[in-house]
This record gives sequence, C-alpha cells and structure tokens, in this order.
Amino acid sequence: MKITLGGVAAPGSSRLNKTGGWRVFYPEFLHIRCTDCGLCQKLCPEGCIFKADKKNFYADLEYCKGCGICAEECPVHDIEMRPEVR
Amino acid sequence: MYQIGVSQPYNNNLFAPGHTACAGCGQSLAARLVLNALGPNVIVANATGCLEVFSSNFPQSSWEVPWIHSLFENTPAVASGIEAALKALGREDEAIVVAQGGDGGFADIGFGALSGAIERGHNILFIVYDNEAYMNTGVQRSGLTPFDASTTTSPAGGCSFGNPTDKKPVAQIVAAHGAPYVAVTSVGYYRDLERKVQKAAGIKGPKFLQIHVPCPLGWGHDTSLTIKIARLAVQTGLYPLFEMENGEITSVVKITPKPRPVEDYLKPQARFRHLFKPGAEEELKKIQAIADENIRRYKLYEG
Amino acid sequence: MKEIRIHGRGGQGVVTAAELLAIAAHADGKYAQAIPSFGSERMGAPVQAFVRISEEKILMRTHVYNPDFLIVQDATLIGAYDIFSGLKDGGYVLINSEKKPEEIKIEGNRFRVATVPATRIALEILQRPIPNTILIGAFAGLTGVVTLEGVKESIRHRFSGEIARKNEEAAEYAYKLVKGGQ
Amino acid sequence: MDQVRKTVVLEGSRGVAEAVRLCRPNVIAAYPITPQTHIVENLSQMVADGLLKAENIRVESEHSAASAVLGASAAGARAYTATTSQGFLLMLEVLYNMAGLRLPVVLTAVNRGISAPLTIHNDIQDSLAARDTGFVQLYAEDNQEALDMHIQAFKIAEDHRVLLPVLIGMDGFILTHSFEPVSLPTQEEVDEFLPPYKPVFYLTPKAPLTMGTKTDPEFYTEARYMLHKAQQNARQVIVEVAQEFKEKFGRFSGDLIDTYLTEDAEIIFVSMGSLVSNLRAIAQELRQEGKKVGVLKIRAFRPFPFEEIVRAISGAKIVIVMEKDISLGATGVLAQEIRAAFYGKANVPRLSGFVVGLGGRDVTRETVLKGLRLAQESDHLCTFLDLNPELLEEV
Repeated sequence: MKITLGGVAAPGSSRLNKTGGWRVFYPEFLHIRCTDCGLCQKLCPEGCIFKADKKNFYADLEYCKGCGICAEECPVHDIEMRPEVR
Repeated sequence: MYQIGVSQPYNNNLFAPGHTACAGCGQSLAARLVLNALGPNVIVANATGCLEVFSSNFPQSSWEVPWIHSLFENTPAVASGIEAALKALGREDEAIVVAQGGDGGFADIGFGALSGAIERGHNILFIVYDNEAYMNTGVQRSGLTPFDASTTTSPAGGCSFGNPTDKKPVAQIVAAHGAPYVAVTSVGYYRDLERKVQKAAGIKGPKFLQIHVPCPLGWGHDTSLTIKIARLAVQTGLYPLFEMENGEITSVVKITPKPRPVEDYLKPQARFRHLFKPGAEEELKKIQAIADENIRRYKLYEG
Repeated sequence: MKEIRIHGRGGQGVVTAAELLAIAAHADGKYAQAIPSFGSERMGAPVQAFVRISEEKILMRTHVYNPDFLIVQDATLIGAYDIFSGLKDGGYVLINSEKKPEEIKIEGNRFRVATVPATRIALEILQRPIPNTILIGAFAGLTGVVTLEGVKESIRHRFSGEIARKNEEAAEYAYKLVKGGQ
Repeated sequence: MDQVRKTVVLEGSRGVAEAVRLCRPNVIAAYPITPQTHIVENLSQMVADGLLKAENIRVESEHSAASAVLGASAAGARAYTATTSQGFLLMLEVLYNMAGLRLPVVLTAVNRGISAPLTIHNDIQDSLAARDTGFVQLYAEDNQEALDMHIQAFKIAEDHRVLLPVLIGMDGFILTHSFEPVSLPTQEEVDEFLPPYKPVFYLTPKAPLTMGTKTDPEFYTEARYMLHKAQQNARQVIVEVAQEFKEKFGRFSGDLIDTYLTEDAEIIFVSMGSLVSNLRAIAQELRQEGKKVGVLKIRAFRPFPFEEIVRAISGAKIVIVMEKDISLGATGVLAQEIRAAFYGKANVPRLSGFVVGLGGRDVTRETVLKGLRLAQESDHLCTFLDLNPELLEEV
C-alpha cells in the first residue's frame, strides 16, 4: 500500500477494519417473537444486521460493537444482550 | 498511476462498517440513514469533527459515495464550489451536493460560511448532526449545547449548574435567510428523518436539516439508550421537530399521548446529573419552562 | 524619457488624466507608464499621478520625483502644498486657472508656466467640471510630448459615444487655444 | 515602434483579468476585502458580458473564497481566486489544505502590507506568510510578466508531476494599478498552449472516492514528503513551461530565476517582484558609470532555486538582497534563504540584506544607492533602509 495522491481513499474500505473486537456484550437473536419489522436492522449504528430470511435477522459479529440498541429497540424483545466470553 | 477500488456496498448501506465511532453513536446511525435515503448520486462535503474522523482514517473510508473533507469551518463554502463546478461543467444532474457537519462546525465556527452559502442560494442540502457539544475533542460546550448541560468547558460545580445559555435557534436563523426548506428531525424518529431527507432532496435551492443525535460518551448514557433518549427529547418538548417552508412552520411532530416531564429525559444522562442533587430544584423548573414554551410555541401538544 | 506629475483633487480625474496621457503616448508609438498615487483618498483630497513616456522600454516604477512637466488640475493646491518639489529647472507647469501665467506666484521663477481655464471650458463643452481631457489637449499643444491625434485616440479608447466626442472637442479646443497663444 | 504597436495600454489588474479569461476557468470565487484589486471586478464584468463562461461565486469571506475554489477544483473544475493582505492571511489555513489535497488552483496574491498598523500599500509580507503552504510561488516583475505568468501558472499547477496550487505574487498598486503597454495573446494561442484541465481524481458518483482523509503517524510524514517531492518536480516543470511559453509567445522573463548583467558583475542585487525592474534601471545607470553591477531576479520563490542562485551569483564580490518583507526577530525572508543556499559552498560572496519599501514606501534610486554604499562598507545582516530616526521612540 502506498500513499495516494492527496491521501485519497477507496470507497467503503473501512470494512477492512473489523470492529467486532470492541464488544463486551453480543446480541442473541432469539427468533421466537420476531415480527419481521426490521427495526433492528434499521437502527444498527454499524449497519451490520442482516436479514437471512423472513423473520430471520442476525448481526455480523465481525463489526457489531455490542451497543445494544437492537435489543433495546426490538418491540417484541426478541433480542437479548449476552456477555461475550473470550 | 493510482487505482481506487470500486466495491459493492456492504449490506446495501452507503456508509460502510469498520468506522471507529463509539458503540451506540447516534451520529453514525443518522449518517447512514441519511445516505441510504439519498441514494448513491450524491457528493458530500464534510466538516472536521467526529463523523469525519471516525469515517475517513487513511487508508480507509466508510463512504461509498464521493466525499471530501477540507477543514472545520469551511464546509458550506467547499460545497458551494462543488455545486458551482458541477454547473460550470454541465454536470448539474449528476449529484445532489450535501454539506454536513456537527453543531460546532456548522452553528459555531462555520456559521459564517453556512450563512453565506444559504444566502447565495446554492442548490445544496446542508445537514447539521446536532450532538450538542464538541464531542470530537472532548465534550466542550458549543452554541447548541442545551441549558444546564455539564460539558468540559461549562462544567457543573459549586457555583455552576453547567451551560448558562440555551441552544441557538439555528434552524430558525437559517429559515430567516429565505431558505425554501428547513427541518429539524431526530435519529429517534427514523421515518421522520427519512421523509425529511427525501423531501429536502427534491427541493431546488438551499435546504437545511438539523438532526438530533445522542452521544453516549458526551451525554453519559448507556449505549443502548441512544434512540430512547432521542425520543424523550422530543416527547418532553425539549427538542421540537418541525418543518419550515419559505419561512413558515408547515408541520410539527406532535407529542403523544402527552408530554413527559423533563426529568425523564434528563435523568439517564450524566451531563445533567448535577440537577438531581439537592439545591437544583429551581433549575429543573427552568428546564421544564423551556420545554413548556416549546410546546406552546410549536403547538406540540393540545391537551 | 519624459516624466510628468499630475496634481489634483480626488474626483477631478487625475488618475484618468495619467491613463489618457499614457495611452496617447502609446498611440504615438512610444512606451508609456501611468502610475496613480496610491491611497485611500476621498473626494476633494489632494492626489497625484505619474506618467513616464519614453522611446525605450520603461523599467523604473517609482513615483516621479524630478518631473519634466507638471499638470496642476486645481490651482488652489499652489501654495497649500509643495507641488513644485523636484520640478526640473526650465520645466513646464500647466495650470488649470483663469489667471494669466504671470499672475501665478511661484518662488524662484525657474519654470515655464502656462494656464488654461480648463474647468470653465469643461463646464461649457462637457457640462461637467472635469478638466482632465482639456488639460491633456493643452499639454499636447504646449509640449508636443504627445500629439493631438494621440490624445484623441486615448479619449476614444477610454470613453465612447457622445462623451468621447465632446471630450475630443474640448481637448482640441484647448490644444488650439495654447497653440494660438491666446 | 513596431513592438509598441502590438501592445495595448492596460491597468495591471485588467491585464491579469484578461489572462485569466483566456485560461477559461470554470469557477471563480473571491471576496472584495477592502481594497480588493480590480482583477475580480474585471472578471465579474466579463462573466456579466458573456465574455467568460464561468461560475462566479461572491463568497462572504476570503476563507470561503479559498474554500469554494478548493471545492470546485476537487469536483474537477479549473478554479481561480485573487486576494491581498489581510484577506490573504484569512485564506492561509485553506491554502495549506488545498496544497495537501493536491488541487491545482491558481491564486493571484496582490502583494500588500499587513496589519497592525493598518496599511493598504504594497510590500510582500502577506504572501510570504504562505511560504510553507505547499503553494508554488511565482513573483511578477511587470504587468506583462504578471499576465504571462498566469497562463503559465495553470499549466504548471495542472501538470500531473506537480498538481499543486500556484500563487502569483504581484505588487499591489505598483503593478495592479499602473497602466503600461502589454501584449495580449489570442484565445487560439492560449488554447493551444493550455489544454483543458484533466484531473487525476475528482468528485463524481461515477467513481466514488474519499478525499481529505485523516492520517496517523505511520502515514503523515510520507504524505508530506510526497508534497515536498511535488515541489521538487515543479522545478523542472516551471523551466519547461517557461521555455514552451517562449517558443509559443516569444516572451521569456526567466524560469526559476532571471539574470541581468550578472556575467561579469562584481556587485549583484537580488530581489523579487517589481523592485527587480527598478534595479535593472539602476544597474544600467551604474554600468554606464563603469561599475560592474548586475541583478538577480528570484522568479520562483517556491520551489526555492538554491542551486540556480548559487550558480548565478557566486562569481560576485558582493550580493545585496533588497526585499519588502521582514521575518520579525530574524532577517528579511529572502536574505535568509539566500544565505542558506550558500551554506557549505566555496567562493561565497559577501552578502548584505536590506529591508525596504514596507507599507508602500517608495524604493527610490537613492534608497538603492544608499544600500549599495552601505554594503560596500560592511556586511549587513538585516538593515532597514530609509528609516526616519525622528519617528523612532527609544525603547
């Protein structure tokens, strides 16, 4: 890697920086009461919650910082924050 | 000579993960919501500040759209130049030009540049991510820091209840310039945010959005409460959400079912902790009065 | 090289006079330079401008300290300011005045003095009290440093239409006035 | 006479405006700080008359003027601004940024003194404050050179070996407000000489990229080194462009430096800007008196022509630097750098540095001759010429 002209950077290249290591708690998607509202995905500051299938959301733990917003905002309490065991 | 890679956006987001914002950062969330609402055909000029620092650490960038950062106080002027260049080069339809930054970069040090750019009528969407202090440099007071908030330069102490002034009404000041569209929204009301972003994007001329974005670090609340806190600011009447078109208020987000006491908003935040010690009762009344006045002025609740 | 210093007051077109002289000399095929006195003067304050005319390329860019010629656009400056400073012995002084040259008191009597009632002529022909084109016309007649044709060309260069025509007429009138020795 | 016939008498500012117009800038942004020059007024009129197709942004400050041309350049436009004095200083922060972002903006720095005390008059203290910004800095001796330099400046700035902003220093009033004959190139000639700007990178959704990143210690030094290297590349490019300009337009006023009567000179005056012109006239006079005097013009102040200067003047016995600036607490800026150029060299001439012409004080023949006399008697580190002792308070 070399210094680019004026220090320009490639778009979206920060995804090389895996921020999952910051986590103290991780979100456990219970997949019990999910209504498929998608709020967890919408409100994730990292944008790292994916929808695999209908009512089947999961967090990409490579990036999830464990803030807990998804669990807090889930209207049916279908996400729980659990301590990371490392 | 130089190869700048083009990639498929991650998870259909125009703001990529891997940025170094704090966990639970309201600003990073708002920035992503804004870009996704605007789509890829934008050019963003960004002021120095948290958002810039955590998203553009060489050689990495979280931006999937063309993006430039120059300095702290000049972003509206940089965007003016970009907009003029697109016009001059016949590329006007290529992109929506966005100038964005924090409350410090836009409402304080960059306010002259903001005023000039709006007054000149550039076709630019101006966005202030209002986290109510200089968070990037360690939570110093800005012109948008609310009354009695304790910051590192307006600390609460034996002789002080924190910031002695209330927020500068920057949206109203911008509206007074004659901007066709001015709106205040909040990351706690993502539908309202998306609607206002898209509405702004469809209007020609200068348009201005102020977005309330809680900062877990600077405000001292749990990282999971970012959205809740943002909603409470609105539900207490302390952060009225409204739209102004050509200087007139055309919509407000009503409080339902009824206004919450300001304590509900203040209590979870360390920056207001000093207001819940004996002797601060009068201060809480003053803050309630600010909320009541907002409710009256913006007709947020008719009970 | 000929060096000219123009004295007047703000609003009398001193800088324009210098510019016109430079353009006139240039039209005659000479090198020329016009330097306004640099300042933040307001209307009525004394101002100066400098002109150099030469067969060779002009390198010096200072003010003019030892002029060959003085043009005085406002006679009230005489006595009030040291406007004759550095004027070469035998140098020409052209003054905008109703008086005869011998009525103008200048210490030492070392200069050739001529007067022309430029403001009166300006009011008559131009209906405005701007004496500069008349003085330039008189200067051409008196010194031959620039030609009348050069002066007219400079006026056409700087002004247009009726204003140019009237200024040409006024300059020519003054040119003939001093040539006729009137 | 034929030479004269091909020229037209223009105010210096107007000449520059004509040159800028011929370069077809896409965006112009300027702030009319009092007293701005007529350059941007003339350009505004050209836009209003349809003679120049450019976006003309009337910004609310000089800081924003610089920022707007920065943004325009980043979006792929050819951009221009002009300023002077305090306004220049207000731009300073942006100038560093512009160079760091490698944006080839051209800026006319009309040279005037800086406050306090307030002055509107000429010296070059303002643009020398931008010494370390990364801007290529060229200084014009007369209005023809100022005009020609602007056409060259865009070409230098936009050369992919350089990609740095270029500043043209032009003495306030002495050049900007003076009328003298200049030769105006035709649009066809300029178009042939200066092709449209082709950016390496620019802001477009067609190829998104991030400009203006932040760096950590592992990258910053290298980024600054690359800027320094671009300045080094500019040495060659300035020479090439000056040569090409000469071939195309028949005029040459030097590249990094210019010399006048220096071949056999025992005494050499060194200066920048319009003062060089006066020094040429005085050197001519002194030559007629049999004195072996020459003049060295520093045309490019950044990149600084260390080697060229040494080559040009090491044969002299005495070098006299005359400059309209002062690095307070040190010496004149130019004298410092010329001394630095000679460090470690053999056959170092004696050198005197004089500060002259601050805040519009005329640098007369007498001033220069006094400097000559003093320099012959002894070496002067930094002496103010023409100081009026009656005005000086004993401290």
